[in-house]
Amino acid sequence: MIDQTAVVVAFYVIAASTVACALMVAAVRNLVHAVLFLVLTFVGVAGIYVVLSADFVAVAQVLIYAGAISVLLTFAIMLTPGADRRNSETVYQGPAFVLAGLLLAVIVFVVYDTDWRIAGRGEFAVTAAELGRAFFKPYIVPFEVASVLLVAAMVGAIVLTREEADDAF
Amino acid sequence: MSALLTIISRNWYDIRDLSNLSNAILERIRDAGGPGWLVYVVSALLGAGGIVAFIGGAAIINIWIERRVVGRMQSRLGPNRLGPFGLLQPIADAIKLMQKEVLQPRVADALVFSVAPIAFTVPGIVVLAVLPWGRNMTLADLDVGVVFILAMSSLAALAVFTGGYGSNNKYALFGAMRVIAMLVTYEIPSVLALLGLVLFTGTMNLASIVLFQEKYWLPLVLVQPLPFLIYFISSSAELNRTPADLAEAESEIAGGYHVEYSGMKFGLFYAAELINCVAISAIMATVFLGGWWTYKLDEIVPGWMLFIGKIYAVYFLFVWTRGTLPRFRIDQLLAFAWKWMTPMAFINIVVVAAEVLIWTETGWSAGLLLPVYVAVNGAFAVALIVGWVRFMGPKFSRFPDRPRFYSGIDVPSLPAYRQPAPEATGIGTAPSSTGVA
Amino acid sequence: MPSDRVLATVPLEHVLILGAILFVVGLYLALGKRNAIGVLMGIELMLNAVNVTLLGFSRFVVSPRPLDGQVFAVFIITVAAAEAAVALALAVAIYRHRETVNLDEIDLLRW
Amino acid sequence: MTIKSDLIEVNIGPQHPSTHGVFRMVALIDGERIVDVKMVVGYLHRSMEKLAEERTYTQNIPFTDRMDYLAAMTSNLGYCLSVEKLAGIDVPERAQVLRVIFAELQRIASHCMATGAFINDCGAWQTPVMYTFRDREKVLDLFEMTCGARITTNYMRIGGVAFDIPDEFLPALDKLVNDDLPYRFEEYDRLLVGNEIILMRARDVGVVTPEMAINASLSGPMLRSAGIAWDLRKADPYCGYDQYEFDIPVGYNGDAYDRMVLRIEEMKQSLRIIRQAMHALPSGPHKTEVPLAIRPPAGEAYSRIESPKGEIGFYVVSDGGAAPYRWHVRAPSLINLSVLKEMTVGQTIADAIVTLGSIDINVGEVDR
Repeated sequence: MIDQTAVVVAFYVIAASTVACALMVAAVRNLVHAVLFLVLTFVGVAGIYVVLSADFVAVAQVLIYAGAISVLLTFAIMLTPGADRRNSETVYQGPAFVLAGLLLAVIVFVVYDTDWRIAGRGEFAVTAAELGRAFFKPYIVPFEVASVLLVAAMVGAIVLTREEADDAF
Repeated sequence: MSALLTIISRNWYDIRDLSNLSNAILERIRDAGGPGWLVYVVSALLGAGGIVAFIGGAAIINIWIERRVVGRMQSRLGPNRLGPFGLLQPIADAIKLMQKEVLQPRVADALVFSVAPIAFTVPGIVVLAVLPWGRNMTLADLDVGVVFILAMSSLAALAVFTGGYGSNNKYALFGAMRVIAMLVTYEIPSVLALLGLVLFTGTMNLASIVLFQEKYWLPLVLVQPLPFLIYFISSSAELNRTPADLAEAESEIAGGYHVEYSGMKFGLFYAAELINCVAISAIMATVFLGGWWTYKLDEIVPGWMLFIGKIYAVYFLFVWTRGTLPRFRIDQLLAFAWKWMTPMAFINIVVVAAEVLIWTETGWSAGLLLPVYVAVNGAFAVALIVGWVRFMGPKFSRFPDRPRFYSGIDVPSLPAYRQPAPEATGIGTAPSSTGVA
Repeated sequence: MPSDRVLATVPLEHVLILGAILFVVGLYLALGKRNAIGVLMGIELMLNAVNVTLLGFSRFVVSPRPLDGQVFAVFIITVAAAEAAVALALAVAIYRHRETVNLDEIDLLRW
Repeated sequence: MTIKSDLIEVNIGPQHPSTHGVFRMVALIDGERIVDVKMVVGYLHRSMEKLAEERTYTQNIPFTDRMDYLAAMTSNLGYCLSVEKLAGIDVPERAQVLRVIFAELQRIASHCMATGAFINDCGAWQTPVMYTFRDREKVLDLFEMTCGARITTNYMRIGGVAFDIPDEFLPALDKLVNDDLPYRFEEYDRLLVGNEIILMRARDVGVVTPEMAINASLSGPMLRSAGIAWDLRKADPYCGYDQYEFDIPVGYNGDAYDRMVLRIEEMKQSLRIIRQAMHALPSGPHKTEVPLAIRPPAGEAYSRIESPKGEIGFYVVSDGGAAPYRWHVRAPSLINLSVLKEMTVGQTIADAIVTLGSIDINVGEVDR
């Protein structure tokens, strides 16, 4: 069994590095660097998921976010070659900063003010199989809707980026 | 013989199952009053140490195997001077690489440039940690092992992009862009190929997949031949190996993503490529070839040795394709994934789902169903491939393969050249003789 | 809670605060960045933050079906993937017409 | 409505694995597609044509070795023919046949190299090139047996050949052309001709139309792949090529694949010629005795032969002295290269490399 101290230490280490990477996404001046830091953030978040004993979600996170979405972002950056890649801010930077700070304050207040009904639960034993059952029993309709959504998104993306067939590569 | 096996089993010197050894060591620590965290750390280090040792050896051995095997295929000897059978040659190469100066272009993106080789190495090593090396020999027994290995193999390609982008070199950028396009494309068939297996075995745990094969005495390659091929091809694309080594494409873009790397940074790329190759071979050996299980053989020969043997059997396939096939063009490779492998994998999943449904709903015995499935799936794979080649394959038949033979000179009159001839596009007359060499 | 009992894991509050920090960083990116792709990165980060929160709840809070948080997380990942694909396609399509993906230059509400 | 992107200028060469030496191709590319190509030659220029004006006719023969260093015999031969034509020297019958044998052996060696390197450009990991090198080595062994050198043979002499063949040559040649090479060429057929990946890579890539070929005065496999049956061994026979029976393989399509297959077929035809020449080898002197410093009468001569790369022509002008007044080489590599831009614009980089490989240039000959 995993030592409890190890989990706690891992959580704080991963959390700190994740937050640092997330801040770097906002701070770096190069959009490609920002994407790479975002990948690190995604991997860190996956680590957090593991600590929260959600191994399937964690692996799905790495596969989809770090593997696919970051590649999509890179693709989009490369497909917009003439665009600005400085990762700069608009005039709304200040208001956004203030708003973000306020929101953080509110959330922290709410988090500490609320009485969470903590269940002294151990780790989930097998999540993947349980998740599968959840998808196909109570959540079958959302599951199917999600697949429809994915198909729609796929078709939509193809339609949006389709070129006329004059110079098919 | 069997008496001997009974005697040694479950003892630390039973090398058929190295977990006995590690358990013995941990027991010793615990008996000596070692603290709990020490046991924890040592148990992690034992497994990790074993895997890292294997990787270190494999990186050396693989270079040697690749060079010797390809050398044989190319009717030459390969390295055979240094050490027995030239086994020390890779070590000499590594020493040479370490001595070389690590150059870094002034315009390179320093951080990205340095991180890329490391990021490229890690996923391959991590994948080896979740594989079942023997009956109880899994370092990290993940329930979602199959998804984990897919996630990790997608990260390696991202590292390749990082290196190519960070080099700030045009050729490297070509490699980077190619690898991104290939990653987006080849992720899909490889996921779909393994999805069929997961459906069939009903588990994503790699150790359970091996146990499934042990239970039914059936290496899954027999029941899933098409996913084996699809996964093999798409992973050779992800591994940058000929015929899909477009990201480095020596003859086109002069090394692609690692064109600017030198010294041990390049060495790391080179070694990591081999490690990733071993990782993919190990995955294929686990899920398709039965991992450590080999009928009754694994009761006598240590399972992990059989597993390593299977890894190298698959690795030989990679070397073989590399030694024999030319490279695709990038658009052909992508079209191959989208138009051939993805639809085939989809059809395969439907078939597997139907088979699993028949199995679970009718409750017929596995002994009856599985041979039928093996036959059906084998025939189905052949039919699908033949059908696709027939209907989707490139149509080269309009061009004759062979040239014509003329016994004398024959220069046609051309419109732009001698006289205006309205339909003088036909070149030459009928061949005057068919030459025989 | 008796003092001799080992704390199960980190407290829920810390998980939630981690989620909150990631969320506000994402919010800042989404509101403040000029490049549409940067904004999209912020949105992805926000979705991740929500996932952290959901998984934290799923892990800690009393519930008849504790795994529902993970189910929701998987749905969010699905939606995020779809959203990323469409949004990036939009960015590329806009770039084709306008040769820019800077959001402060694409404010005409037309192509 | 395509994505507008900056065009990137990429230097393919002079240091590039697939430019066959120090040829440089400055490609302007849009993504992976080539928009414009500028060819830069001259990195290997050694001003041979000028240097030759300071040396006697015989001393110039080694220069020809170093032009097309993959086909030194044919370069030697072309030069010697031009001087013989200028000075009116007769060549003994035995030397004629020996010249044919060595020229055809050289054609096999050069085409082996071209085929292997071409498949390497297609991306094979050295395997075909190793196979073809193995066979080229056997041919070079025969060269070494005869004249002591393998690459820069310097074997042809004005008035004949430098040395008569040794006793063990004919058995070795017999073994080579009757036992080894026919089997090897069948092996190439099985490995390369009809290979799907090579078809995909090389079909319709680097197409030369007959108009293009004639207008640019292409020659050799480039011309024949475009469907024009033209071979100087038939059109303007030299060294008694009209006595031998062989066919000209001609392609249909003018693409890189046709050129590769043509080369393999030409090697088979060369075997045919060598077999006939072996049996027709007369006895007699191998060389007409000519003075060391030949002084041909003032005048000029142009002789052309079918080298592996195409028509290699030597134009020699004499003012009656011991050194040529002017020496000019019509290098097939350079002239075949001149259509590279037309062939590659619009292709991807990968196809451009395949196209360049299929032309089979030799930079030593391009730059001279």
